[in-house]
Amino acid sequence: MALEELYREVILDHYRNPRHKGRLPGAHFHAEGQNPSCGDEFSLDLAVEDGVIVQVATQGQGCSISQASGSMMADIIKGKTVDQVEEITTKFKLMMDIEEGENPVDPARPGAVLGDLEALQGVRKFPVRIKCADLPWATLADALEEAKAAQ
Amino acid sequence: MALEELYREVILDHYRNPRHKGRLPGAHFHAEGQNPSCGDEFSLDLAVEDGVIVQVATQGQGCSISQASGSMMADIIKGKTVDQVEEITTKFKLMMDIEEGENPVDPARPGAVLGDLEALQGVRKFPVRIKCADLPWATLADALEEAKAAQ
Amino acid sequence: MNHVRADFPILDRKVNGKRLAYLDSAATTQKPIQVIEAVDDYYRRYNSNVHRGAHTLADEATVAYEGARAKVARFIGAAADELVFTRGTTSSLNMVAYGWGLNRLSPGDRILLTVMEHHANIVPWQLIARHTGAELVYLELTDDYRVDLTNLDRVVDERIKIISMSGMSNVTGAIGSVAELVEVARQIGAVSIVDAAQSVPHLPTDVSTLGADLVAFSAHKMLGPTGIGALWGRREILEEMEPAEGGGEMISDVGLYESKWAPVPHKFEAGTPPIAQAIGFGAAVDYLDKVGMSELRKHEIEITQYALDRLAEVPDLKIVGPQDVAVRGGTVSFELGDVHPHDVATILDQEGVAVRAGHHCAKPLMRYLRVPATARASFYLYTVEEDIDQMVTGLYRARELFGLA
Amino acid sequence: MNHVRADFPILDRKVNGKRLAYLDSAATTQKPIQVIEAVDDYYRRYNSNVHRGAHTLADEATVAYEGARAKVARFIGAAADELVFTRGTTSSLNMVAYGWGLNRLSPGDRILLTVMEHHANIVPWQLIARHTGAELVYLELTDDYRVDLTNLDRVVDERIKIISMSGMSNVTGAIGSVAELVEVARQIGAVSIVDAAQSVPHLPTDVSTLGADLVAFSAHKMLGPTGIGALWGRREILEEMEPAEGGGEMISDVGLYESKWAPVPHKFEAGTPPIAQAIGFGAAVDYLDKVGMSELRKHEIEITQYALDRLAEVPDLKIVGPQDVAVRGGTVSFELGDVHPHDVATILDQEGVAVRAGHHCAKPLMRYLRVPATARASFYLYTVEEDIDQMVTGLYRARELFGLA
Ligand SMILES: Cc1ncc(COP(=O)(O)O)c(C=O)c1O
Ligand SMILES: Cc1ncc(COP(=O)(O)O)c(C=O)c1O
Repeated sequence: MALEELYREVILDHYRNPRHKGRLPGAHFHAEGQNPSCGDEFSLDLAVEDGVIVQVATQGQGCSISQASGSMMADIIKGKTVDQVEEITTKFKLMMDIEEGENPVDPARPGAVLGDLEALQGVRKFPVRIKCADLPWATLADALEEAKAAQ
Repeated sequence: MALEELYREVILDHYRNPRHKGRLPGAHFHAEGQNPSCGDEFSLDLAVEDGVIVQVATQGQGCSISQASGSMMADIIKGKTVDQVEEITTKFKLMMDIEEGENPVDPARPGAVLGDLEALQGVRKFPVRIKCADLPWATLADALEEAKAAQ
Repeated sequence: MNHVRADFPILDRKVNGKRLAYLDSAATTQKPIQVIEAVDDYYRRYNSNVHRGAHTLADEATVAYEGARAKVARFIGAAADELVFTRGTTSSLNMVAYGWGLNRLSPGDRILLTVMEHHANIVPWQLIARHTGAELVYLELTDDYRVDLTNLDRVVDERIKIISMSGMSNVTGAIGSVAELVEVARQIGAVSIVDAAQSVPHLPTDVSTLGADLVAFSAHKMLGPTGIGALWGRREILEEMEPAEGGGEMISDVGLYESKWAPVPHKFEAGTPPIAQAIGFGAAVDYLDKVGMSELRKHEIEITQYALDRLAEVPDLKIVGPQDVAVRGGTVSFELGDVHPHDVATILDQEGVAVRAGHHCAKPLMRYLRVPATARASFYLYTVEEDIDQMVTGLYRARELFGLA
Repeated sequence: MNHVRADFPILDRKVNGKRLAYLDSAATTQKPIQVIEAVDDYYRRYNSNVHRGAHTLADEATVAYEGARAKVARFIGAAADELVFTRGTTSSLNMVAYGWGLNRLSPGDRILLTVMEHHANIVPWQLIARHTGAELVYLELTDDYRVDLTNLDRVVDERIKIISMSGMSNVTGAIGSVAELVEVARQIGAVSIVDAAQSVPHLPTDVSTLGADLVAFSAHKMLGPTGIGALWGRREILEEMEPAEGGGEMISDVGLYESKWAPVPHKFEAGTPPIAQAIGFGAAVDYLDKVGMSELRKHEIEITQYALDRLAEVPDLKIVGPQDVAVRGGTVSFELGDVHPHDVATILDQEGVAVRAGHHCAKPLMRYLRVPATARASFYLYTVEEDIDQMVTGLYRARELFGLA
């Protein structure tokens, strides 16, 4: 049961057909993330214009969870403002219980606005895999830090 | 009981009044021994003429057993030939069960020829202290090795 | 070998509601009660610091500690005073790198490794190379995952001062080419070192015929406790080596500005040693002696053959390692179609099967093989066919979940 | 504090037919069943290698191992990621010597120590001094066995790059002058290191107010297992420090010729760590937390006062250490007339009393005090007046055997 919830079709689809894959030749911001404990890797290029993420490209290697999470993330942040992206990040982390520890998920179902990403909720039953789902988001945070510093 | 056998009067006497104490200005051979596990020290000067130990001097610092053993040793080896001294060493080690492991003491009572040294038999009931009694003899072996190499 | 399982309490455990199939012995083995109780008994009955003691407990602890040294030494055909207790293979190799390499290597000298080494046999040499100006040189592999010895003369010359090699790969299971490389070392006067973390636990080992100068291994990979390992060395080498750490127990005298070292092996054992762990290590080799290392090897060959046969049935599964059980141990890495090894491990875990996934601390090897990660099942004397069957069932489940069926 | 004794199985033991009076806690302490069972439970129920695991046992072991890190850190008022698990105080100090000293000291630089240091806080610095050309400088002692701070300005100047000092002497029991020397270090920009092997177990310690940069201690001296200790460091210092050992777990990437380190504290934990021991260490600090470190200190002051009073009755007995319990811990060294300490220990052992005799790994201190050796009785939370009484009885027996009566 739990496994079926973890490996939903939409996750396998993003894993096998990652969106926005590649490098962005004229990227403004770049960050790389690594999960030393399992070896998963994720890299992110962002082009930001007037506070809006106009282009995204990702590369990675790793399990279905980390790669699907990255692909979905790329999908959802493209075209959003940096502020909106930060809000999404918060909602995502809330949904995944990341750093929220004992807190229950927001009663307002933050997942609802996350589209495909909501499929990652199944990961919550596999605490060791949460860091897989989080890898692209940690990388995104690094890139956004760069972006904000550049402002 | 065992303690009384360990700390016999003759041992305490040698401990408190070590014979042949000091350095030998014109010594032919010199060796120093140390028991790193307890810090006991023993040093030995020998003057050897025509294969006979004509002079002995010892210095040391340590427990009653190691110092008494050294004093008694100095007493007994003085005036003996190197060969005789090696025989005495063998008998002493036999008496103390040193390196003989499981072997019983020689039925011929090797201790009988060892004079005062026989008093050290009480140490055999205190296996950790045997290395104390052995320290001067190990030092003697080093000095004799030198002596034989010089021949 | 089935009879040994009763000695391992953990094997009765259920994981995720399923029978535990522990297939992660290359990472660390499980412990028999004989080992657990030896440690327990020490703490309950005669716990004390060793060596400097003039009381009964200290004496009992010292006798047990030194007795364990004698047992572990005998287990590999060595003399007790050539056996240094360390914190594990990693510490043993670092001890050699710092104690020998740091003091004797100069710019232009070379250290020969193979690309199948574990990080523990790479990173210390990188550190020493940086300190001394020496260079690292690597042997590559054959198509069958073994060390490629065909062009040795292209790489080997007198500049090589150290050859350090794995006795068995913890990724592919391939047995190293120790005899051949030891001979090369002999010819050019280099020091030969075996990372035996995976070989001493699984292959009968006799250092008196092996020919190597130094051999490093870990207790926790051979039924023993965590926190302890060993470094065996030929006496002359150990005497030449400088101690890596300074402190109590390793000295014969300490002055304010200078000190003298204690004789080998104590020179390398600074500070309070892992006493309980040494005693447990002794109990572990007692256990292995009782089983018999040739019996153990025979069992591992059988179970590995069974595993290779069963895994061959699974579609899309590729073994990363030799197929011939004669040249390999019971550590089997594999890939399953495009299912990531981490996902394989998660799915198997739901079936009670414990395998490891990732780079297995051998990133250079993974890059060389162009495999980002593998799933790895590894066996020991307590592994039975049922464990393998359970894994294969799990692998079919993975295929199903990933739509490969 | 009497109620704790039931938790220590060994205290029920008879030695030479007598009740065991274990007065050797400065060498190593006894272990409560809570610690013994935590280790046991790990091996029986969830033994597995940590960190790289994608299966349930590996996860449980990792959570327990990292949980233990958090507990030990909290015990000294630190953050978990500033706490490195090491093999003990000796390893911790060597780690600092190699990881910081070796890379940052130059000829002419000075390392300030005190003459009351344990070999573990002398020999590593001698090794580093030899490698770097730095010099050692020592502070001496007052007549009351405390660090003499009167002529500090004669010794202290900017050439001093490291001040490393004992938190409490394992020979005299004197509490170190940590606060004062940390302040000196701050003024001249030196790194301050505390050998807390004897202070963390006995004195409430809060690194957040202590001011020192690095603090080293051992589990086995505070109810924990052998084979593990800790190094706490301020984050910036740990980040500046190079790893002493290379291997698995401490890297973020390994190439053939170069590697990148993992973040602090993992950078310093090469290889399979002492997992069972860390878990036992966690249980030990849980136990000490439950007892309360101020309660413990209060008990030790009382029992030490009792011991000093009773020992004062014994003719020809001379205490080697401070008389004032406010500036000392429960480690009492003494001489008894001309009876050699080793003989004292043997005689006491026949009475069931375990004390240590010798130089206590502090030869420079012994030479400074002109004492070749001492007998040493050392206390902990389980020490009771009956233990002291038994020792005093034994001391009278020693007097009698040596004809001092
Ligand atoms: C003051 C002091 N420093 C360092 C040490 C060394 O500790 P360990 O032997 O646990 O490494 C000890 C104990 O032996 C000690 O008492
Ligand atoms: C081949 C090999 N070498 C070295 C090591 C390192 O051993 P340890 O982690 O016990 O130090 C391992 C195990 O992790 C290994 O498999």
